[in-house]
Amino acid sequence: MQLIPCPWCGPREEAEFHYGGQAHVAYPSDPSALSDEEWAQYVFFRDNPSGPFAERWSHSAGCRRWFNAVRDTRTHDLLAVYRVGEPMPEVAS
Amino acid sequence: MNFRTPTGGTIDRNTLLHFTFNGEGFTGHSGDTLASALLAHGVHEIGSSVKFGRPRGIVAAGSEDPTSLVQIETPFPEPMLLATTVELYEGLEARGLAGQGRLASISDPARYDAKHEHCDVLVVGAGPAGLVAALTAARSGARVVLVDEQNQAGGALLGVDEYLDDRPSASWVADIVAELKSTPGVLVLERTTAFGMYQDGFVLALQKRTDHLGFAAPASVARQRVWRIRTKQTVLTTGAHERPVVFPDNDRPGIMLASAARTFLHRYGVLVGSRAVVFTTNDSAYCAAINLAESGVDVPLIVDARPEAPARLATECAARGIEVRAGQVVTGTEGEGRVTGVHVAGATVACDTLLVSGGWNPVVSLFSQARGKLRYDAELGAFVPGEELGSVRVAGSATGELDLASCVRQGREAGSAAVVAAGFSSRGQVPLPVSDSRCTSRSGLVLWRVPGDEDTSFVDLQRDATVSDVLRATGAGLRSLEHIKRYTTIGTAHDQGKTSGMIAAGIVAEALGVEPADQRPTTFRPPYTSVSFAALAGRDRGALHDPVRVTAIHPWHVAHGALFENVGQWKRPWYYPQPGEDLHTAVLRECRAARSGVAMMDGSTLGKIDVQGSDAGKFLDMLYTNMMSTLKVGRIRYGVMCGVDGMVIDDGTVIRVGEERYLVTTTTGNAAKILDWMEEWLQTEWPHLDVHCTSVTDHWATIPLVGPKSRDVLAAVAPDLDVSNEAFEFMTWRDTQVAGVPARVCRISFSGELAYEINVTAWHGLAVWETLMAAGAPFGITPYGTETMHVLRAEKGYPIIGQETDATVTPHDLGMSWAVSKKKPDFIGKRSFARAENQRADRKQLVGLLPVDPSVLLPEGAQIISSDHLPEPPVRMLGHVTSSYPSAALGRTFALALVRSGHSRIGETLYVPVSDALVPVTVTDSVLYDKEGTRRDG
Amino acid sequence: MTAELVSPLAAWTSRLPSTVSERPFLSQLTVRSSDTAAMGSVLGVAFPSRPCTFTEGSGRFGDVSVLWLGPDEYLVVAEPGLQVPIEEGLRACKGSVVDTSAQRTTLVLEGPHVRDVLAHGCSVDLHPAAAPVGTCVQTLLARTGIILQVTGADTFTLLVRSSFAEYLAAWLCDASVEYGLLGETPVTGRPQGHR
Amino acid sequence: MQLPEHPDFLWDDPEPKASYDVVIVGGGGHGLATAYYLAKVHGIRNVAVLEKGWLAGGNMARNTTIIRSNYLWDESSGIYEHSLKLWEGLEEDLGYPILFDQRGVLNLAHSLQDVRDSVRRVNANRLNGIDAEWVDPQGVKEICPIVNVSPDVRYPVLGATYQPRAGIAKHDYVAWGYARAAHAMGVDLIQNCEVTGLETAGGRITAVETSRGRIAAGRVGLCAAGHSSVLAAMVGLRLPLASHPLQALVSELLEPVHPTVVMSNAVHVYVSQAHKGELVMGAGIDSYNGYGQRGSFHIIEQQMAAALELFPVFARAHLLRTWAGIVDVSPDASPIVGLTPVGGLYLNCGWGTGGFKATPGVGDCFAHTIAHDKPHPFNEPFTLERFTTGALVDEHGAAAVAH
Repeated sequence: MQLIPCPWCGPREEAEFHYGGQAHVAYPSDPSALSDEEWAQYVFFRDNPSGPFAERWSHSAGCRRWFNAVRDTRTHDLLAVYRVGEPMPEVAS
Repeated sequence: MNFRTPTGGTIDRNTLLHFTFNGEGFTGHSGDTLASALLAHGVHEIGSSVKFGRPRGIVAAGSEDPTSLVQIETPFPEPMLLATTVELYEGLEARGLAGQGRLASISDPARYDAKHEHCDVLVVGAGPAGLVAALTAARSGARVVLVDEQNQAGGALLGVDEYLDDRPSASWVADIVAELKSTPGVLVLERTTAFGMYQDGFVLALQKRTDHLGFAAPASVARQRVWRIRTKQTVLTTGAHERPVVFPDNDRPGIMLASAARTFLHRYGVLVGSRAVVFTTNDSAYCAAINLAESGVDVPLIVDARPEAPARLATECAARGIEVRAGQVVTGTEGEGRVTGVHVAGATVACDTLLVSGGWNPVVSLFSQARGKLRYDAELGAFVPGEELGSVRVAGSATGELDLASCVRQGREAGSAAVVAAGFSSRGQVPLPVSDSRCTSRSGLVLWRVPGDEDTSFVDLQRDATVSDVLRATGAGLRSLEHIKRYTTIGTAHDQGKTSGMIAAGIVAEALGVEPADQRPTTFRPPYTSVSFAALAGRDRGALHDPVRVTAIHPWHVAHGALFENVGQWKRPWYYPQPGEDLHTAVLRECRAARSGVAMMDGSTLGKIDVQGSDAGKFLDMLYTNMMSTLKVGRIRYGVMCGVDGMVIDDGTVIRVGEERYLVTTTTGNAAKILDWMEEWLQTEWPHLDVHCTSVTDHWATIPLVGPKSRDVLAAVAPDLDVSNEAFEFMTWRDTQVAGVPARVCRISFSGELAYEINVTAWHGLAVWETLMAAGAPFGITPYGTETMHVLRAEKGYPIIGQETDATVTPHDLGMSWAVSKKKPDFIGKRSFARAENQRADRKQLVGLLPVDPSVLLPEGAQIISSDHLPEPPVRMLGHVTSSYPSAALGRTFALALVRSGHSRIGETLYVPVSDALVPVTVTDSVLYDKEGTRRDG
Repeated sequence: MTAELVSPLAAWTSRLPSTVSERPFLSQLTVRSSDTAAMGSVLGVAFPSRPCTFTEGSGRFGDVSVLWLGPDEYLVVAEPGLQVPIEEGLRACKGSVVDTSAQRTTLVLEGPHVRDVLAHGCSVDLHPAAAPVGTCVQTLLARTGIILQVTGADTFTLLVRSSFAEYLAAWLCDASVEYGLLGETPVTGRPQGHR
Repeated sequence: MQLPEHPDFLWDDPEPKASYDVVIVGGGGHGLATAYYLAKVHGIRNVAVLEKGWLAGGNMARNTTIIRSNYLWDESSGIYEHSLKLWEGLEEDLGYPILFDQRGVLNLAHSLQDVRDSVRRVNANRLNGIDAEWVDPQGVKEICPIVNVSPDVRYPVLGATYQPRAGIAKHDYVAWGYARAAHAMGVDLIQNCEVTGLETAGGRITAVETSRGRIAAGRVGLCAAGHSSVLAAMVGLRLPLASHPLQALVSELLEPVHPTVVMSNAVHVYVSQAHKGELVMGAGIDSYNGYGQRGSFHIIEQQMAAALELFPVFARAHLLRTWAGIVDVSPDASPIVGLTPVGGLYLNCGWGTGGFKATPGVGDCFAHTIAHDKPHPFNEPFTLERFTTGALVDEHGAAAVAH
């Protein structure tokens, strides 16, 4: 059970959070302008790195806020959390 | 025979406990384990081995023992416990096992629970190092938790006769424990094994709270508790396990670790035999020999594999008549059952006990679980913690340090460092005790095995795995320890290789001609010792297994005989059978009432989300396939939501409450998901939108009132409301008073009939329901459940999300192109409709099916084919039956189905394989009842 | 013809542990606003400025608590019957207001064992140093979500969704068994084993 | 029962050659089976299997060994049934006691919708020629007497699908059987050899770079399960995969109590009693991406609570060991097996939790794909392109946990 530092509520147990996959995947501004391939990339394809990964979490059982985190998928250690809209911080991997 | 010493140990000799083992009656004392009590009677043979059926005894005195597996029968059957860890109680019945336990066939009545604990410093292991670490942390004012698997603190000190500060070590231990227990913020947990170490200072520990009480255990007390400890800093003082040496016929009962014999003597006042030979590679076993000899055991011989015996200890032995032979090894044993002799230098030395010491393995399981890297210590012949971990420190013999004075110094340093790291200043130095220990030197010889008959040289006594198995594995080409473990099964038994793992690694290294350091040790995995399933389930069982969600009106449903359906966590009335009715007759009656009179249901479980803000309309336009921003205040619109892949995920009504306010409903099962979905888009994609979403599902009780007479019933309870068709149009809503309380009434219908959905606060739900029942009585008002709701909507061709849809269905497939906006430039899912697969003419589409024989009810889930005979598999399937009911309104059975090219097959005859027959069906439009929609206005 | 109010735990009044009581029908409004000063002056209580806290005060709607639920999200709690005037009052301010009075019911827990009972199902550190009076967190208790307020030295207030209230009551009964808090009441909600 | 002994010789430990006709990346079940069928069926024997750790030490060593073919969609049932048929002859084929025990699998239904979905699947299976039955709660009890079918539990058992030909096998024995047989036909099994790069020229694969040097190969098959995304990224290929921890656990040895395999997707339990007597159980997938081969313990606790609802007699069984594998999950819970935009580079991934049971089937089909540079009919639907066209094989709806 990881301890995830919610940017508002502080560290809470993982069970209070929902995982949201890769962060910074913006909804296309004009989906109709995309080719099928481009649209498929948006819908189905996500980075899946072994190492630091910018991803989304929601403190669903707490303040209900989505935020971003950089987590090392090898160790599962959270390297940084930051609010939606903020740039991804530099982390040492 | 009695092997109990006249005095000594921590047992209470004033108690007499009766127990049986393998059906034979014995007695013991409070403070005994099953193992010590049996040994006190001279019983060494506990069970037999799993593969060869060879007798198995007691090797160690604690949880690392590989062999003493027993089945407990009373007060409740429990398999596969170690006799060395079962505390004796009155009435205990146990029997030895041959490697397999037996589960009870009845339910376990015991309670189990879990508890969260937070601390600054967690110390695992209440041996000398752990006690000093904990005291150091406690005196600094930190919140400290000290856990230990034994029923008393002391660790290794429990098994020795040493003095600390010129007093028995037990007295030193007792003083520290007393101080810890009286210090605020310190929690000392006995009988508590830290079994798993996870990220971020999360440690799980199992506390055995009442097992030792046997029949006297209070039923109200949770038998076992899982402590979920979240700590800032951890000090692991988990000690070391003595390991044996492998030699031919090393598995006979009576052959045990030297430290175990010492523990049985000092802690339990039990002599493990009458005549004991000692075989060692290091100093520590000399103390066992001397202690046993001083207690009256005949110790004829110490066989020391080292070239030279330690001079001082050898002298002490000589003084007690113990011969010490250096540079020799035990090459075999004999005996029927228990050992009766050992082979040394070609001769047999008679004995009933052989004490073995091959050195010490630090207990590094938790350190390894915490992802600490291990390092092979060639001098010790063992893996030791090989790096510093941030918040996890190791002290005492768990580091490989065997000198007591050094261990306690490490404990103090670790405790101090931990408490400082946790943000406290280390206050004062806990004084370190002065030890008279003679036997804790590291100077040993690393010896894995004595050459000899490899077929009877057991590496893993529990799995019957021998040296020849290991050599066969390396001979087969295997190099990795993980492969060899799997080939031989070494280390996979109950003890998870606590005493055998290192030896196996050593023997493999020898066989391959490499150093153990060159090998990757097998991974330590949780749990450190076994944990009952029930303890892990804790309180989440039976009535508390998963929350049962109920509506405000639930008590009425119960009182009126409803049968319930689980929908997510909700209990929903399924139908209300009257005496003698089955599902079908009850549902036909309920349907008839709804179509010809008046009926009502509890719709409170529908998800309800308040959506407010100046951009609410714009937001809902993105989420729904149809347009919501154009909805007028006071009006209601049905809407469909898709995922980005274009597949339907939910549907429901949207009512416009105000210029900047909507109330949307979701299906019962998706309420939380849809709120999350909305928040995800809002917060992560469109944070600039001024929209707020709030769940009000539980705030409202919702009662659909359905049927031609519903207007009359509503009029009776809502005197302020003009219920006429003109004043209160379909798909509009009004705020009014119903039964004297504020209510929002919506004119919507999921049945095609005239219907009103009455919403009041949940507090009023029950009373308003009862008022409606009373007001409707003259019209024969009938409560109905989910089954009738499903039939009524199916007659109208309305899909149920999750029943007609399965994540592969678009709104178009459902025949709902009318609900998909062509004006909006974009909405979630729109782009996916343009993909090749979505353009296919042969997509599965929702249609009605009428069995040619109107009395035949198709099974839901039946498949549909086009041919009137069943070909050989694989048979091409056109789709499946999603819903199927007998219909009172239609006077026949009917079904809904997803059928390939369904919309263009209207009128075709298709076939449904049911058992061995093919049922012919006619494809129809999905709307089967009141196609013109004349009934919705009453 | 006025329907009577029934609280989610009406049937549990005599079954709860002696240290647990329901406070039904409180007025509750979920408020979303970034301009809380105006709302605070309407209520006569300053909105909490720090996450995971609540404030209390008194004004024209009597005693009012404001619970922090999230950045820009609050729950205003007042005595029963005030939800309509409070909603009207707050609507004058910028932000959104939703009457959620019946969405949750309120339980008051007290006594020396209250932290023990909660620790059986709540992973948040409730030690007075970590969760002083004035703390308000949304978290999980056993398998349900709660809003937890620390209202006194050994007094906690739990808000739970109405549909989960019976589950929570049963769970609290079961978790209280060891502490002798159930008096002569039979143990309810104890795992039934498997009939 | 006692397990049969492994043979006296399995394989040797060769140095990698400079070049092979085919390099298989990943020495798990799929990689070994692919190499075996390449050699046996297609006569391609100049093959190396590269394994970064020890052979079959990844998901092959960590799975709960359930074998069944009762999937909903035609595409899935095609490849899984092909696999099941191969399982049925595999012991003889490999000359290795793989302990394939066709003890049947029950998939329980706990809600009315579960029942509808289950019946739908049974009907589809039968029309696809797969043995499948719908059994009522009493039937469940007869097949597995320890299942609690009382209507009083939180999520009562309303029935189950039953596939009698389904069962379990012994994972190490399967992997070692393939490895030994492949080795005997000339395949090089190269352990402790991590692939660090994929070399291409003119749009074709030319070699793999490894921790033990460059190895040239005209054709390369990726069989790396959870690590597939990382490997594919080496040639700039992005996959629609997420790698998640999947945990499993085992009890001590117990006298036989559980004669079949029981799976319950609704409450996330799947359990069998393995050959020696231990209870083997799998848990739900951890939600987050993770390559750490560890999961969160609350998943195990929830698993236990659910298991005891179904199997009250397990209360005092003991958890002996927990572990986790890395499963690569695709958006539709179906695999991706076939060609890639890089010539000579073939992809076999996305099996999620279904990989073990597919081992012989996919090994056969993937070998065919590599040998002919063209998919076998059974893996033809499982292209990467389906995510663009939308022609998914969505097994999510059919089984949230498709073990």
